[in-house]
Amino acid sequence: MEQFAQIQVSHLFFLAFASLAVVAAFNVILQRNPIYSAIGLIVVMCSLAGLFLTLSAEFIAAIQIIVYAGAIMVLFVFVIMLLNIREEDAKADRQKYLKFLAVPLFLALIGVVMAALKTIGNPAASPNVPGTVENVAEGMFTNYLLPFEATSVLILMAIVGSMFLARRESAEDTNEIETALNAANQPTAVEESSEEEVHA
Amino acid sequence: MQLTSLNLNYAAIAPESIVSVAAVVIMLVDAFSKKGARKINAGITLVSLVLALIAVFGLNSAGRGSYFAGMIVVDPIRVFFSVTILIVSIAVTLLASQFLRDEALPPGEFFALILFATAGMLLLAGAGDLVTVFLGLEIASITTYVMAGYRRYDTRASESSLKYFLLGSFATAFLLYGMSLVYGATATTNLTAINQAIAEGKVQFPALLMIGAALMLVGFGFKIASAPFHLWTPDVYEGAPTIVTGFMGTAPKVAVFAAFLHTFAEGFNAGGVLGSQLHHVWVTAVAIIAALTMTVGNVVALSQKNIKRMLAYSSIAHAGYALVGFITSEAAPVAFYLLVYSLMSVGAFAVIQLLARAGDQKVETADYAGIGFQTPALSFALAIFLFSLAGIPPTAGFMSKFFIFKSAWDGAPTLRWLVIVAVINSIISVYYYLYPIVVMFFRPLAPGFVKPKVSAMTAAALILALVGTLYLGILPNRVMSAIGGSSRTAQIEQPIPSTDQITLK
Amino acid sequence: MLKWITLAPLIGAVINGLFGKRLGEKVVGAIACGSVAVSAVLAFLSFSQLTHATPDANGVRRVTEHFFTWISVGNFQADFAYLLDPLSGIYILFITGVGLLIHIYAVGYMHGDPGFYRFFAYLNLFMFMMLTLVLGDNLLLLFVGWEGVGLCSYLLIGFFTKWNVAGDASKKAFIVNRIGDFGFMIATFLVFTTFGTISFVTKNIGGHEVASFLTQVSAPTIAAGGVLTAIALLLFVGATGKSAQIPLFVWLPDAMAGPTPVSALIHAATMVTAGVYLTARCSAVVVKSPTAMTVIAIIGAATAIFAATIGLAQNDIKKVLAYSTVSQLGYMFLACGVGAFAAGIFHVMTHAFFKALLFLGAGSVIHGAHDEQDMRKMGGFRKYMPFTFGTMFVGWLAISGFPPLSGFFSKDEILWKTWSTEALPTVAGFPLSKILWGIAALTALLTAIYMTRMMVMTFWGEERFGKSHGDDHGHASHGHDDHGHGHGKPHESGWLMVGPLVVLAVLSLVGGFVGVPAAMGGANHFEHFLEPVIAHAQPHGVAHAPAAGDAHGAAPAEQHAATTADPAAKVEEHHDTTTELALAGFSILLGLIGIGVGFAVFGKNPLKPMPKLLEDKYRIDELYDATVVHPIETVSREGLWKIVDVKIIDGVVNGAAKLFGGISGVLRYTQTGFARNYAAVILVGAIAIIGYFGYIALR
Amino acid sequence: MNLITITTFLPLLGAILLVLLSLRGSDDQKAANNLYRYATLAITLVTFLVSLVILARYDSSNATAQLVQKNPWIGSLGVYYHVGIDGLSIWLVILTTFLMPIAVLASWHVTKRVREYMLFMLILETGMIGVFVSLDMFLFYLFFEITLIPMYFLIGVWGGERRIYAAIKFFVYTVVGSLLMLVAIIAIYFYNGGTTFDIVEITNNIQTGKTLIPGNVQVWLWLAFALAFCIKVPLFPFHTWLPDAHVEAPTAGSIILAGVLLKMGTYGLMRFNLPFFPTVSQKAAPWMMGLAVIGIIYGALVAMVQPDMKKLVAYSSVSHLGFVVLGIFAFTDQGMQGALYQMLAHGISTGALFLGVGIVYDRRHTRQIADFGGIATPMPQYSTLFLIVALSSLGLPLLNGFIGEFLILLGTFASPVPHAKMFAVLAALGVILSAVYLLWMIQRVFFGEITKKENAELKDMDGREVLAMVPLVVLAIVMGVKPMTFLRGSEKTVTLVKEYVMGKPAKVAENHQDR
Amino acid sequence: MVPLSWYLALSAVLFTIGVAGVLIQRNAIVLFMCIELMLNSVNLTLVAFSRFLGDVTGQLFVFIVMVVAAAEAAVGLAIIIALFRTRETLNVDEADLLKL
Repeated sequence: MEQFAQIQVSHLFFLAFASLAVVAAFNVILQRNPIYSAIGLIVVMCSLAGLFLTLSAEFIAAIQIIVYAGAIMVLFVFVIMLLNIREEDAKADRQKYLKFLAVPLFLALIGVVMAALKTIGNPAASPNVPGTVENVAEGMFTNYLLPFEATSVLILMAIVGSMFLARRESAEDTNEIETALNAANQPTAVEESSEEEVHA
Repeated sequence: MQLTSLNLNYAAIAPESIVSVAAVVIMLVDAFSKKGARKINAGITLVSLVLALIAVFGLNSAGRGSYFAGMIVVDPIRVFFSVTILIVSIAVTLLASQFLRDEALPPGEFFALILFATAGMLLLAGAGDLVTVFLGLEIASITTYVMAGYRRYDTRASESSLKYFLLGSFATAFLLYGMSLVYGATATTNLTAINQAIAEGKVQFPALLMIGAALMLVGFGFKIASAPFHLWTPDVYEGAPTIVTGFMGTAPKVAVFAAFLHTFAEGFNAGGVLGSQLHHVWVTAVAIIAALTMTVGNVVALSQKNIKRMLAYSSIAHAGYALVGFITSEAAPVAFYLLVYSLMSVGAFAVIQLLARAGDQKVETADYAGIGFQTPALSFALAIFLFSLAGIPPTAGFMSKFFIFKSAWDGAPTLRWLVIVAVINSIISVYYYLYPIVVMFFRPLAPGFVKPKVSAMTAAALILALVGTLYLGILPNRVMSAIGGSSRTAQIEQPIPSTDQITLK
Repeated sequence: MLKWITLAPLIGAVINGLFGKRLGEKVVGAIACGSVAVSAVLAFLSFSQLTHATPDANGVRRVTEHFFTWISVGNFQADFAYLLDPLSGIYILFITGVGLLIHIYAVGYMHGDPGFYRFFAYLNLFMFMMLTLVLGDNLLLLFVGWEGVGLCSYLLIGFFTKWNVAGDASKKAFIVNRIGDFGFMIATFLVFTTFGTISFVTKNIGGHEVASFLTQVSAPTIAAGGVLTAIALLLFVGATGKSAQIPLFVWLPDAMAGPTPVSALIHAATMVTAGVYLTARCSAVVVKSPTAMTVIAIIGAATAIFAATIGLAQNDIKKVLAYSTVSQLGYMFLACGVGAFAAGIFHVMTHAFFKALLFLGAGSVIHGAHDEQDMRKMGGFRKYMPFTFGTMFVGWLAISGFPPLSGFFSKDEILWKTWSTEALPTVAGFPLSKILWGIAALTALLTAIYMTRMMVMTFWGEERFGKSHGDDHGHASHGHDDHGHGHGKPHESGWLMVGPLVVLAVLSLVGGFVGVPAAMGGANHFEHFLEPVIAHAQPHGVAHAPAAGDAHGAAPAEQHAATTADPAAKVEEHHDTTTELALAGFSILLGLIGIGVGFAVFGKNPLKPMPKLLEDKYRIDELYDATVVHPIETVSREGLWKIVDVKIIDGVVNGAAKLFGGISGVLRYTQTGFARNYAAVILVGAIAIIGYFGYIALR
Repeated sequence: MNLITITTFLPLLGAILLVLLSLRGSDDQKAANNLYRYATLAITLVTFLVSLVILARYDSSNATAQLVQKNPWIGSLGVYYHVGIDGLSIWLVILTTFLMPIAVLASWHVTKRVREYMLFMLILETGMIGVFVSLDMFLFYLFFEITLIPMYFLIGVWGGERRIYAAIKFFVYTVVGSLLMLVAIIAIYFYNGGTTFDIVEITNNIQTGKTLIPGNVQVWLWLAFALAFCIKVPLFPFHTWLPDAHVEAPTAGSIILAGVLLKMGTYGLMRFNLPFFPTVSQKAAPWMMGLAVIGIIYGALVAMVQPDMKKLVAYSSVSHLGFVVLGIFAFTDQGMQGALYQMLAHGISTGALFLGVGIVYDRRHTRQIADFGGIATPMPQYSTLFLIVALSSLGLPLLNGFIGEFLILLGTFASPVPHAKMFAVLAALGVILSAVYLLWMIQRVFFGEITKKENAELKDMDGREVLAMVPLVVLAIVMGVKPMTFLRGSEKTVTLVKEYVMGKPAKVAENHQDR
Repeated sequence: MVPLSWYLALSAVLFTIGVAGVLIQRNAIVLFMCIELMLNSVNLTLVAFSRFLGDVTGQLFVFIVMVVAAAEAAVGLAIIIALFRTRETLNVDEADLLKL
C-alpha cells in the first residue's frame, strides 16, 4: 500500500505510454502487413517521445517525433508504398521453427536482463535535470563537438550510398557493363604480366 | 566551460579530416567532370590516403593523450592501426581502378565510399569514447554495406549487401544497448573514465556494467566475425565483389579490433574487485570465443569449394587467432597480427580478383587448375599469400602467429590451452590453404583459361602486399619495435581528463 | 710385410676390376695369379719370420703389424692391424698356396668366359678378404674379412648372372651367412662389454694397456658362466653360418652354382673353414664353457652324419662334394667341441688339400664332359681323363681315410680325441664322447661309401654320356653356354688345369705327415706348433668346481707351457697309446669297408636309386621355406604392409582427415543462407555470453 | 662476412641470380634450360667448395660452436641471427652441400619448368643448411619449416602420379609436428627467462640448473619436440608419409629427402631433446629405443615385400633411421657417434640408391621390380655401382653403412638404458633383414634372364650419371675404410651431448653404484 | 518520480521484442523496422540514465544514435530497393543464393 501511496501522475503517464509502446511493439513484429508494422513502430516512437518527456528530456522528445517518427518512418512508409508491398504472400515460411524458437529466446534474453535490472534497486534521481535545449546544445558543441562533426561525414556518406544504390540502372549502363565485362575477359594476345618477380 | 579545456587539437584528427575532405572533393569532381574521370578520382584518393598516412605518423607530434574532450586519443594503438587501415585502403584503391574499368562501374562513388569508410575506421581506431566508437563503427559499417552491393545488377551482390546490412544493424543494436548499460553503470562514456570508475569502485550498478560489457562483446564479436557471430561472413564475402571482400575482410576488422582493444583491453581492464571480476569474465569469454572461432573457421573452410568462401572462413579463423593475442590485453601482437593479416589477405583477394576475371566468374577453386605456370607471377604470389595465411615461414603470417602465441603463452598462463588449440587449428588450416596451391600447380590446366591482364596499379598493389608479407616475415624487427612501445597497454598510469570536464554540471 | 700379403691380391682385384675389360685374358690371368703368387711368397717368408721370432713370456711367437686405427670411439677401439701367429700362419700358408693353385687352374677353366676379368677381380678380392680374416688382430677386423669373404662368395656364386639358380643361390648364401653374422656381432658386443676390448693382443686404449680378451678370459679368477657360454655359443652361431653347420648349412650345396674353382677355393678349402678358425681363435673362451663345448661337439657330429647321408644320394657331382664338405666341416667342429682344436685345424688343412683336389678334379670332369655335372650321364671317364682320374683317385683315398694319406691322419686324430676327451658330459650314464665317436666313425664309413659311389659313377662303369643327348638336365649349361663347346666325348683338360691337380694330389698324399701323432711314432709337429695359441679343454664338470687354484682346469692358454711339461697329461697320453692305435686300425678298417661296400653296391649298378628323402636332402629347404621364409613374407606383406601401414596407420591419419572433413561437411550446413537463421544463432550466442556475464555478476 | 652465413645463403643468392638470368629472356627454351642447369650446378658446386673451407677451418678438438655469427635480428622477440657449427652439424652441412650437386646432376632430365625446379632446389639447399647451422631456436624453426615449401613443390609439380596426395601428406605430417614444437620452443623461451632463443645459452642454463623446468612440463615439452622430430625421422609409427613422398618425388627430391631432410629429425633429437631435457630423455630412452627397434624390423620387413623399388628404398630408410634413433638414445659414445655416422652413411648410400633407381626410371619409366630382371647384362657398369651402393646400405664392412650400424649396435649393447641389450639384439636382426630385401631386389632387377625385351637394349650409364654416381660410391668406400676422418670431427661434441644427459663420467660411476 | 528500473525494464522489453521480431518477420523492411525498434529502446535506456545521473551525455548520445538511425535507414532502404529490383521480393528467406 505504501508503494501505491507513492503513485504519482508521472507513474500513470509512464504506465500509459509504456503499455502503449509494448502493445505497439508487438504489433510491429506480429503484423503481416508491413504498413501496419510501420504504423506500430510510429506509435512506439511517439510513446517513447512521451516517456522522454516524463524524463524531462524535452529536446530529445521533440526530435524523436520530428526525426524518427517524422522523417525516418515516413521514409519507411514511402518505400513500402513505392515497392507496392502488400501482405506477405501465403508462401510457407521456410524458417517456421524460428517462430517457435523466438519465444524461448525472447524469454531467456529478457530473463537475463531483468535479473540484472533487479539489482539496481531504486536509486534517487539526480537533482540535475539535464534535458533542456540549452544543456543539450552546450554539450553538443563542446564535448560532443567531434562526434557532431563526424555525423556530417556519416550523413554525407549515407547520401552518396543511398543515391548510388537506389538509382535505377539505365539500359545504357547495363550495356556498358556487359561490353566491359566481355572486353575484360577476352583472351589477351601476349601481355606479359609486368609485375614483380616472386622470388626476388 | 573553456574551449581549451576540451583539448581541441586539430592535428589529432588530421588523418580523418584529410580523408573526409578528400571524399567530398571527389564527389564534387565526379559531379562536375565528364565520365571516365576515374584516373583523377583514383589520384585524389591515393594522394589523400598518403597524406593521411603522413598525418598519422605526425600524430605523435600532437603527443600521446586524449583530445576533443576525450573523444579521440593519440596512442600507439591508434597510430599503428591507422597505418594498417590506410595501407589497406591504399592497396584497395590501387586495385580498384582496374576493377572499376573492367566492370564499367561508376568510379566516383566507389572512391568516395572508400574514403568515407577509411575516415570512419580511422575515427574508430582513435575513439576514446563510446560515442566515437559507435559513430566510427557505423560510418565504416554502413559504407561497407553499400560497397558490398556495388554491383547493383548482380543479385548476389545485393543479397550480400542486404544480409550484411540486416545482421550488421542487428549486432549494432546489441552493441549500442551494451554501451547504454555501461554508461548507466559508470555514469560516463569516456573509456578512460570508465576504467577509472571501475578501478575506484564508483560503479553504481555492477550488474549492469557486466551485462553491458557482454552486449558490447556481442557487438564487437559480430564485427570481427567471431563465432558464433560469424555466419554472415562467408555469404557476404562471397557475394561482394572480390575487391570489396578484400577491403571489408581486413580494414574494418582492424579498426574494430582497435576499438575492441581500447574498450576491453584498456577500458575494461581495471583494478579493483569489480574490475578484476570483469576482466576475468571477459577474458574467459574471449578465450572461448577465440577457440570456437578458430575451430569453426578452419574446420568449415576444409569443405569449401569456392575460394572466396574458403578465404572468408579463413578470415574467421584469423579473427580467432587475433583474439588469442587479445586475451593478454597486449596490443602489440594483435596489432602486428592484423597488419600482417591485412597484407596477405588483401594480396590474396587481389590475385583472386584478377584470376576470377571481371564479374567474378571464376571463383571455384577448381577453376584454377593448372594455371600455376601459365601465369606464374600471380600464382606464386597467391601461393605465398596462402603460405603466409597458413603461417609457414619465412612469411609474415608465421611471424605474426608466433608473436601471438608467444604473447598468449606468457601473458595468460591459465589460458595456455588456447595456444594449443590455436596450434592444432593451424595444422588443420594447412590442409585447405594447400588446396588451391595443389590445384594451381599440381593439376593439369583446365580449359578456357584466360591470362589475366594486370594493370600497373594492380601490380603496384600486389607488390605492396607481397613485399610487405615477405618483409615482415623476414625482417619484422623494425615494425615490431615500433609497436613494441605499446606492448603492454597502459592501464592507469595515463593521465585521464578529470570527469568534470566531460560532464556538465 | 703382412700388409702386402693382403694388399697384393687387393691391388690385383682393383686393377682387374677397373681395367680388366680392356686388358685381355692373358694379362688379367697374369695379374691375378701374379698377385696371389706374391702373396704366397710373402706368406712363406712371413711364416719363416714367425718361426724365428722370439716367443713372448707365454711362449707365443707373434708378428704384428699396425696399419691404422680403424674405429676408435670412446673406450672402443678396433685397429686395422694384422697378427701373425701359429694359427694364422698355418692358415695363410694354405690359403695362399691352395689359392694360387686354384687361380692357375681357373685361368684354364674360365677361358673364354666374357666375365673373365670380373671373375678374377672377385677371386683376388676374396683372397684379400680371406687373408684379412685370418690376419686381423681383433674380432672386428676378423668380421670384416668374415663378411668380405661372404660378399665374394655371393658375387662368385652368382657369377653367372643370367642364370636364375645362381642368383637364388648367391642370395641365399649371403642371407644365411648374415644370420650367422648376427650371432658373431652380438658375441663381439658381449666381448666388448665384458672385457673392454675385442683385440687378440694387448692394446693401448685411451692410455691404458688393455690385455687381450683371450688373456683376460684365461685368468683363473674368471669363472665360467652364462656370459662366456653366451659368447661362445654366439660365436658358434656365426661359425655355423660360415661353415655350413646345422641349422645353417643349407646354403652350401646351393652355392655349387658358382664356377667350380670357386667351389674349390671358397666352398671347400678356405672360406667355409673360417668358422673353425674363429672357434680355434677364441678357444680360450670356448673352453671356459662346457655347455658350449658340448653343443659344438653335438652339432658337429650331427652335421657330419647328416650331410654324409645326403651325400649318399646326390647325383650332381658337385653336390656330392658339397655335402661331403659339410660333413667334413662337421668333423672339424666335433674336434673343436671335444677340445681338440689343433686336430680340427689339422683337418682343415688336409681337407683343404684333398677337397680342393676333388673339386678341381670334378671341375675338370665337368669341363671335359662339356659342362655336364650329372653323374648319371657320366661313367667310364677313366680312359678319357687319365690325369684327372689319377689325381682324384688320390683325393678319394685321402678323404676315405686311407693311410698314410693326409685325410687319414687328421680324421683319425679327431676320432681319437673324441673317444678320449673328458670335456663332454655323460648322457644317461653313458659318456657322450663315445656316442659322438660312434657317430663320427659311422660317418667315416658313409664317407667312404659315397665317395666310392661318386668315383664309380664317374670313372668306372658304362659310358652313359651322349645317351640321353638332348635331355637337358644340366642346369649348369645356362651358365656355361658361352663356352661354345658342342657335346661329344669327354676330353682331358689342359695343363693349366691338370698342373694344379697334380700338385694338390701330392699335397694330399704327404700333407698328413706334419701331424703324425705320437702314438704312431710321429712328433705331431702340427699340434705342438699350434699349442701356444690354443686353449685346453677342461674335463667336464671342473668348471663347476671353484675355479681359483685349479691350475689344470683353468690353465690360461698363453700362460700354459707345452703339454709335455704337464706330467699328468703325459702319463695319461702314454697310457692310451694302445687304445689309440687300436682305434686307428678300426678307422682304417671302416674306410676299407666303405670302399668295399661302395664298389659292391654301385659297381654294377651305378644308377641304383637312393631313398627319396635323402635325394631331397630331407626337404630341409622346404621346411625352412614353410616355417620361416613364407610366414615372414606373408606376415610382412599382408599383415604389416597392407594392414598395419595402409589400414591402421594411414587409416588413422586419413581417418582424422576424413573426420575433420566430415565435421566440416556437417558444420557447413549451419550456413543455410537465411539471414534470420544467422540472427537466431547470433542471439543464442549473445544470450550465452550475457548469461555467463550475468551469472558471474549476480553470483 | 661469416663463412657459414655465406654457405647458407649462397644458394639463395644463386636462386636470385637464376631469376635475373631468366629475365634476359630467350627464345631458345632448350638453351635457356641448359643455362639454368649449368648455373645451378655451378652454384651448388661453389657452395660445396665454400663448405669445404668451413671444414678446413673447423677445429675438431673444440666441442662447442665455432665460426659463430651472432647478430640481433628481431629484438622485440629476443631472436638473434646466430649461426655456427659444431661436431653435430659440421658433417651434416657438408653432406648437404655434397649431395646438392649430385641431386642437380640427377635432375638433368627434368624438362618441365626447369627454372622453377632449380629455384626450388636452391631454396631448399639454403633451408637445409640453415637448419643445421642455426644456434637459435627460432631461426632453427624457421629454416625447419622453410624446407617444406620447396620440397612440397618438388614433389607436387615434378612428382609421379599420386604426387598430390604425397605432397600434401608430407607437408601436413611435418607441420603437425613442427607446430607443436613451436609451442614447446615458446615455452622453453619463457622458462629460460623470456629473453633469448639462443640454443647455446639455454643449453647452458639448463645444464647448470639456472633454468628449471618443472618435471611434468618437461615431459610435455619433450614430447612436443620429439613428435616433431620423430615425424621427420620418421620413427615408427609416424613413417607412412615417407614411402609416399619418396615414391612420388622426382629422383633429386628423393635424394635430398632421404639424404638430408630426414636427418633434421635425428639432428633435432640430439640438438634439443637430449640437452634440454636430460631426465626425460633418460626416462624416455627405453620407449624410444623400443620404437626404433620396431621401426628397424618393421621397415625391413615391409621393404622386403615392396614391388616398387623406390618404395623399397623408402622403407629401408625407415629401418635405417631406426638405427640412428636407437643409437642416439643409447647415451654412449659409440651409440651416438654411430648414430651421427649412420646419418651420413645413410645420406650417401640411400641417396645413391635413389639415384640408381632414378637412372633406370629415366630409361624405362617404371620402378616396378617385376618390370626388370637381368639388366646386369646390358648395364654392367650401372649394376656394379648399384651393387656397391646396396652393399653399403646393407652394412657390409669396409663400406660406410657398417661403421654406423656397428657402432650403434655396440653402443646400444653397452648402454646403461634398461633393456638396451635386448634392443640391440633385436635391432641386429634388422641387419639380417636389410640383406634380405636389398639382395632380393638386386637379384630380381639385375640378375637372371632378361624377360622383357625393353630391358635388353637399355643403355648403360652416360657420363653425367657416372659423374653423379661415382662420388657417392667413392665416398661410401672411403667412409667405410677411414671412418676416423669423419668420427674425429664429431667426437668432442657428441661426448658433450652424452654428458648433458648422463652427467660427467664421475657421475656415471656413481649411478652405476646406485644401480 | 518513476523508478529508474521501470524505464530500464520497459526498454529491455522493447529491445527484446525487437529481437524477437527479427526472428519472426520475413519481410526485409519489417526486419529493418524491428532493428529500429531495438535502437529506439536503447534510446530510452540512455535518456533514463541521463536523467537519473543528471548527466546530459546520455541525451547527446541519443542524438547521435538518431542520426545514425537516419543514415542507416537511408542506406538500408536503398539496399532493399536495389535488392527488390533484382529479386522482385522482399522476403529475406528468398535471398539464399549465398550459402553453405
